[in-house]
Amino acid sequence: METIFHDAVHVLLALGLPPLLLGLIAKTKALFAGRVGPPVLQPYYDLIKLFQKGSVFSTTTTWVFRAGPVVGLVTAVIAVLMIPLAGATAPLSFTGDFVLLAYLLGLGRFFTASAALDTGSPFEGMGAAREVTFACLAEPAFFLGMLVLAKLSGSLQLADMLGSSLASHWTADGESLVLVLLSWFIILLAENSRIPFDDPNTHLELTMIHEVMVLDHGGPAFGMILYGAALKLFVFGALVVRLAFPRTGGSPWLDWPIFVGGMLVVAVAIGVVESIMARLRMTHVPVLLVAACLLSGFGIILLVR
Amino acid sequence: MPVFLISLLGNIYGLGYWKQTEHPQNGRKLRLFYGTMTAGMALLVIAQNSILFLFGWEIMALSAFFLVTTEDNEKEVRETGWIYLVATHVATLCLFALFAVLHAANGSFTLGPLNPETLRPGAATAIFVLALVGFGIKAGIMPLHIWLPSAHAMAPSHVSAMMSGVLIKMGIYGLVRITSFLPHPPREWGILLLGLGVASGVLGVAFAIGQHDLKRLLAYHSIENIGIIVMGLGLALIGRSLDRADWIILGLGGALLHVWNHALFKALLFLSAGSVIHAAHTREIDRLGGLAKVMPRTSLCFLVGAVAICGLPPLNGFVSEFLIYLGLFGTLVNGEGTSFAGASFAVPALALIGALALACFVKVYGAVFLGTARSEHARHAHESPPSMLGPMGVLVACCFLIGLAPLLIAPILQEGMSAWAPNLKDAGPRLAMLAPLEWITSMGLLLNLAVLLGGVVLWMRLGRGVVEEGVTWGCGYVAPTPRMQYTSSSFAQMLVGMFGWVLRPRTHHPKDLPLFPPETYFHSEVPDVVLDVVVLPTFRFGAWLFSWCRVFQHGNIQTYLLYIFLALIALLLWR
Amino acid sequence: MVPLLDPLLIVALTLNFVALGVSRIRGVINAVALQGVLLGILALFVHPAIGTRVILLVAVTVGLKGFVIPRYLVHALREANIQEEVKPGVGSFMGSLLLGAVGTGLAMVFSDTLPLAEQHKHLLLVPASLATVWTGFLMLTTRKRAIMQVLGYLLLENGIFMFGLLLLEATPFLVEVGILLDLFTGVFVMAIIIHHISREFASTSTEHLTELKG
Amino acid sequence: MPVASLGHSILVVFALQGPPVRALGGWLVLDPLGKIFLGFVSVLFFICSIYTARYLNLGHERPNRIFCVCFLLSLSMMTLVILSHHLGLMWVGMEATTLAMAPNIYFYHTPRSLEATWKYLLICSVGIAMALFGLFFLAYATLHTSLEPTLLLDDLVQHAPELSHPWLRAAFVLVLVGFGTKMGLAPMHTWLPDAHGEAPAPVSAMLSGALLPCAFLAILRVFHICNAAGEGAFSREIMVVLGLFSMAIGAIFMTGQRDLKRLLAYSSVEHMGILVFGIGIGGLAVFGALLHVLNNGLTKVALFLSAGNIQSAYGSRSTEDVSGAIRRLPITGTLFLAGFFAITGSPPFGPFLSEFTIVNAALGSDQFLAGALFLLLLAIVFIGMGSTIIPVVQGDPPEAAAQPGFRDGFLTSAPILVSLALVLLLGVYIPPPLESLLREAAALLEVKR
Repeated sequence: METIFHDAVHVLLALGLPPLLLGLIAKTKALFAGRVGPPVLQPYYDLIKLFQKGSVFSTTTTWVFRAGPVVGLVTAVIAVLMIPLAGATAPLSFTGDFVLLAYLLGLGRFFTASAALDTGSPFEGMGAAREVTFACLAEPAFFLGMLVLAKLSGSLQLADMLGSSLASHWTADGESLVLVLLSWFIILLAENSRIPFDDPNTHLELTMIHEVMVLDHGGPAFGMILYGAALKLFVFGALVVRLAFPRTGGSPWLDWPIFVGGMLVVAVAIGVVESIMARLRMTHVPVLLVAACLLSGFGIILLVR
Repeated sequence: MPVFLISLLGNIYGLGYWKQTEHPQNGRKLRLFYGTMTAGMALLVIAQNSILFLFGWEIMALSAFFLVTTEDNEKEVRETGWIYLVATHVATLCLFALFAVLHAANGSFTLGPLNPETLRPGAATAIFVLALVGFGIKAGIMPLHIWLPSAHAMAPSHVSAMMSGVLIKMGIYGLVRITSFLPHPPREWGILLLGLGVASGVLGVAFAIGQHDLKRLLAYHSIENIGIIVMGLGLALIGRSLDRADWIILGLGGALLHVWNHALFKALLFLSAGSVIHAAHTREIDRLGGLAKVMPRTSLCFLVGAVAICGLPPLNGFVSEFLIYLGLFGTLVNGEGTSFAGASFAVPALALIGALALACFVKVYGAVFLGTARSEHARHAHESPPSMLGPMGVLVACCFLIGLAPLLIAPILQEGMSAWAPNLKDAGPRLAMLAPLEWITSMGLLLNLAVLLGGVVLWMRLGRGVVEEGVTWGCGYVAPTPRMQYTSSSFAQMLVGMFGWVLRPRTHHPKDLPLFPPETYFHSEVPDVVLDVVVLPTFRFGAWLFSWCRVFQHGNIQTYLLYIFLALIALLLWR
Repeated sequence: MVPLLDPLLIVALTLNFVALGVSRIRGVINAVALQGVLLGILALFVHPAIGTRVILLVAVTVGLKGFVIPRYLVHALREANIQEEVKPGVGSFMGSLLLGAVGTGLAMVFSDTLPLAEQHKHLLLVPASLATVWTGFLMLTTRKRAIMQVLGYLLLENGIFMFGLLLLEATPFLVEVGILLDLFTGVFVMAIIIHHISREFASTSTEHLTELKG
Repeated sequence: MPVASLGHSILVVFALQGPPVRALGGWLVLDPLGKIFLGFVSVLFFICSIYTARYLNLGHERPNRIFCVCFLLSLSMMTLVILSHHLGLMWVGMEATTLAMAPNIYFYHTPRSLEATWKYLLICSVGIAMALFGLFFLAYATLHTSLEPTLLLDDLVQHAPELSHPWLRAAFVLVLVGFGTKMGLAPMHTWLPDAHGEAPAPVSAMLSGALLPCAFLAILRVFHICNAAGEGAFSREIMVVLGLFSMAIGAIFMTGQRDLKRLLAYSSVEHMGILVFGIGIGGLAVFGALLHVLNNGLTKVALFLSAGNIQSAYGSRSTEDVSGAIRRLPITGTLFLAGFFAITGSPPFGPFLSEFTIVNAALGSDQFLAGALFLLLLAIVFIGMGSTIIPVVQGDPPEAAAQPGFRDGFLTSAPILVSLALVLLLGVYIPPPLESLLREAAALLEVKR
């Protein structure tokens, strides 16, 4: 009963919340810029609109081009279902599930990038190149953070690694957790192609990463991509939140709101970062990512010294 | 253990034989040595006696040499074959020494575990080092891999599939066998193996990214995968030195499973590459492109292989890497300090390898099969005959099978492991207990279903809405030409730059462009550092030295007589 | 007979120097031949019991070493119309003479240190043989003419033969004769080769024979 | 000539059946050692003679009479060397073989062959003279201890312990240098490449296959005495050093060698080194060395004969003009390549077994340095030899050689095939009688106190 309830809430939140985050980020940026900005629910409207539209496909493309969005979305959905949201174990949870998590996102990346190359356009090729290149640096950072959590929790299951037991460690090994938190936040920005790595709504294709990959998609396909991106953001956001506030009060009525609140805070934080920082030069991006790796690495070294 | 490996080999050979129909133009010779090579390997794995072992080993190596030099009328093929020959012979000599020491250690030529009492100090180390070098050359562990890339590139495709799939695994097999003989492996060996594995994994894939020759690139990926396998083996060794059954099982299980998987998907990739070359008559990635339209089946096979080799779910590559991940994390969760040191640098390295491999294969797949053709050949390519597609299909099926139902092979792995570490035989956890294989299955199925569902949804939406066809939106540039595409050089530029300190890439592009650059290009190539910087200069120096020594035989008979006299005096004054 | 033995050996030794020092090939040949004869006679003195086989041996030795071989060489010389006058390849006559002297001296000293059997302690035989061997080597290595090398080889053989005199019992007659026969055939074949050489290169200097190297 | 050699072989076969015979009061004895060498030499000779029959008809306008006579003479002399247990007699035989072979080396009557012959003749004669000196020393060693001076092997072995050791040592060194010259041990090997290079193929084959081992046998006889006299350690040490040195010289001169037959000749130098090294290592290695005599001989014959075919097909021996042999002469080329792999000790050929045995003994008896050097040299040899042979065999034949001339015939390829088949057989399976024979011989050489 309990678990069923949890899973139900989990699915609902996981599938419903993400676009809201996008909207919230946009809103925050607008407020900083002194504008009113689009309504918070704007992303939902966009998605609906996109699904209604027809679409244009390039003559150079093959089925791979169409498969890209689908796989991207599906992997994101499954990934979302693997994150323990509010203390309770996720619907899909087993030993070493985080490895699968990482590789699922990898699968999504593979197909999205392939789809981009399928168009044969120089810009999208460029975007794909950058995407995979930066991912190469993000993955190690992610796993280093996982090392820290595994060492602390003594388990290889996200439910325990990010479970409420983590709260006790904040007192003991706080500093390494802070480091991991920082590095994961950086990864979050990078993986979801936010400023300072990428500017989702710039208009100069040469400076884009993720957006430029999906230039040619339109209509439902693009909708899928957008939704997938939102889910991905949700996944990383959830990771960060669980890492930041692992404490759970036991009663679901308390936990879920806390979690949702956390997610909203993260979204706002992203918005703040985006508004106060400028895009990095493409050549400086790897440096920042390496910094993320180093942070997590420090964390693990602090832990085992 | 032999049982396990023979089943494995038999499996691959079956595939191997079907592939013979692939290259009809390579005549009897090819078939003959193909047969002898397989025979040699069979002999090798059933050999319980070191002499027999050497027989099988050398038969395999020599026939491989003849296979590599199938087109020996081309100069570079000859050079390649020669390098391979030297490397393999050095390996064989190492094995001479190895088996001699073994014989000295346990007094017989039968390959069996050594008993700790009679083992003299140092002998074990000597055995380990010799085995590492001898088998490492064959397996292509990083510093010893010099022969591998060009050999794989030059050989006919199904031969390269065989070599990369099975032949180099013989090195691993030997390493596993020998390490299983040593009673108490010190922890350092395991750490050494782990380090070597990491090195060859990362560097292998880094080199691969820089390549343009399709088969050369795949060859470097073999090095990478060997690296992963060696990591697993090292983990297992550490586990044995510290009596941690779970590490042994996860590490060795992962390694053996990866041996199997790599054989499958690498054979698949090489075969698809073969049919690409067959169709487009070039191995240059930058001159291919858009093949997915003309040869859809081949491109599908290659895609499956690529996903598998990147270790992405739901294919087999993921399973073995998953096991190794679990093992490495396991050393961390409740292990001692030293072995932890191994894990902590191996985990991110493995992650890096995975991501790099992904980048590399996105590049290859995109550049070769997607987009539009970059050359006439590629434009007029054609789908290959079913005799070539058949084996690929089988391999694809195997990849999915192992990827979706790893439980099926768990018992065989278990058998192999208990043969390696006898104390596992009775007690100790089973592989199935340690790793949630059933979860992998269910997740894989779920993934496939979901993808299917999503596809259907998209299809329906598209069916509903209006679908038009148009040229690619070139961001304002109209009429995109194929030459505007992102080439593999450009794709890899950033990554190659990151590894520039070891790859030493040679990039060609005009410096200080004028303000409206008339026509520019970017092209980079990555030579094999170890071969060009270390090995060849050494050989040249040796040759120079020897040619200098020739002065002593300059044909003057009086001097010759003097030599005799001097030798006489020297020997008389010996004592 | 010992008092007679040593003077003969002294003569043999001086013949070594003659062979080294003389500039005319004919002279060298004669020197070597004379040495051979001396050796033959020596055999009589070394061995108290003069049996028939010793006599025979002496006869054969003197015959071959003293007459047949020299005749044959001279004949070959005429055949190949080699101009007389030989120059040492290395150094000068003086140099090779000095070397020979040093070698002989060394041989003397060395043979004193050798653990010889009692009855041979005071014999000059061993040092003489060593010195002759040394001379032979000197000739082989310093002379350029092919024929001079043959002569050097002969000297070498003489030296060894001297040593062999100590133990005639050990080597049965048959073997002795076999050895001599081999020696003869060897010289015979060498002479043929020299003949060919002089035909090929219009000279018997081995300087032409340095084609094969490496 | 094949007939004669066949007759000889038949005789030999009968002899091998019988027990050790003693003739002429122990002057001629057929002991296990002798049996091995005798049977082996006659087999080799048979193979070569068959080849020669065709080879001589190949249109050399030279008179073949002298050739055949000398060939048979050398055979009989070798038989004498092998059989004789009287060292003096053995010496006579040895010198005789030297002289008998000389005209055959000069077979082509070219200036180069003339030079080769001259060097061969002079160097070998001087060397063998040294050996005679050594033998006299040996006899003196007996005389010295107031024994009845003798050169009979059996008596010497019998009284070995009483012999005076300084003389014995000196004798051993002299004999080693002397017969070593004939056997082609560095640095006395200088005549060998010239002679092998210039002689007709069958002659070179006989030289390196049979004649050198005979010299080796002679050394073994004296080593036997030393061993029995308890000077084993001393002689072994010297032999190991000489063996390694010869191998090194062989390796050095093989790398980048342009001339096929000279290459093979240097390989003979190397393998003579291996033989001596094996004896020097002792123990199991003696067995290996004796086995290696057979393997090396057979393989060398195969290589030289096929090199002869290649030479007559291309009209040249230098690697500049020869390439793609496997296309020009399919059978010979293949056999040549196989022979190369065999001689470099790759399984499953015979030399692998013997070399592996030697390495095994070396490492097994804690002579690690020697063993390591041995392996290193083997590697260098492989590289050096292969860098010459592989280009010769592979690739496309030059146009010059394309014209129809010499082709693979039955008589020219069958002997090679047979010998290689034998090598392969020896690698896979040693027939029991041969093995027992080898064991006896090895035991004979071991210390019997």
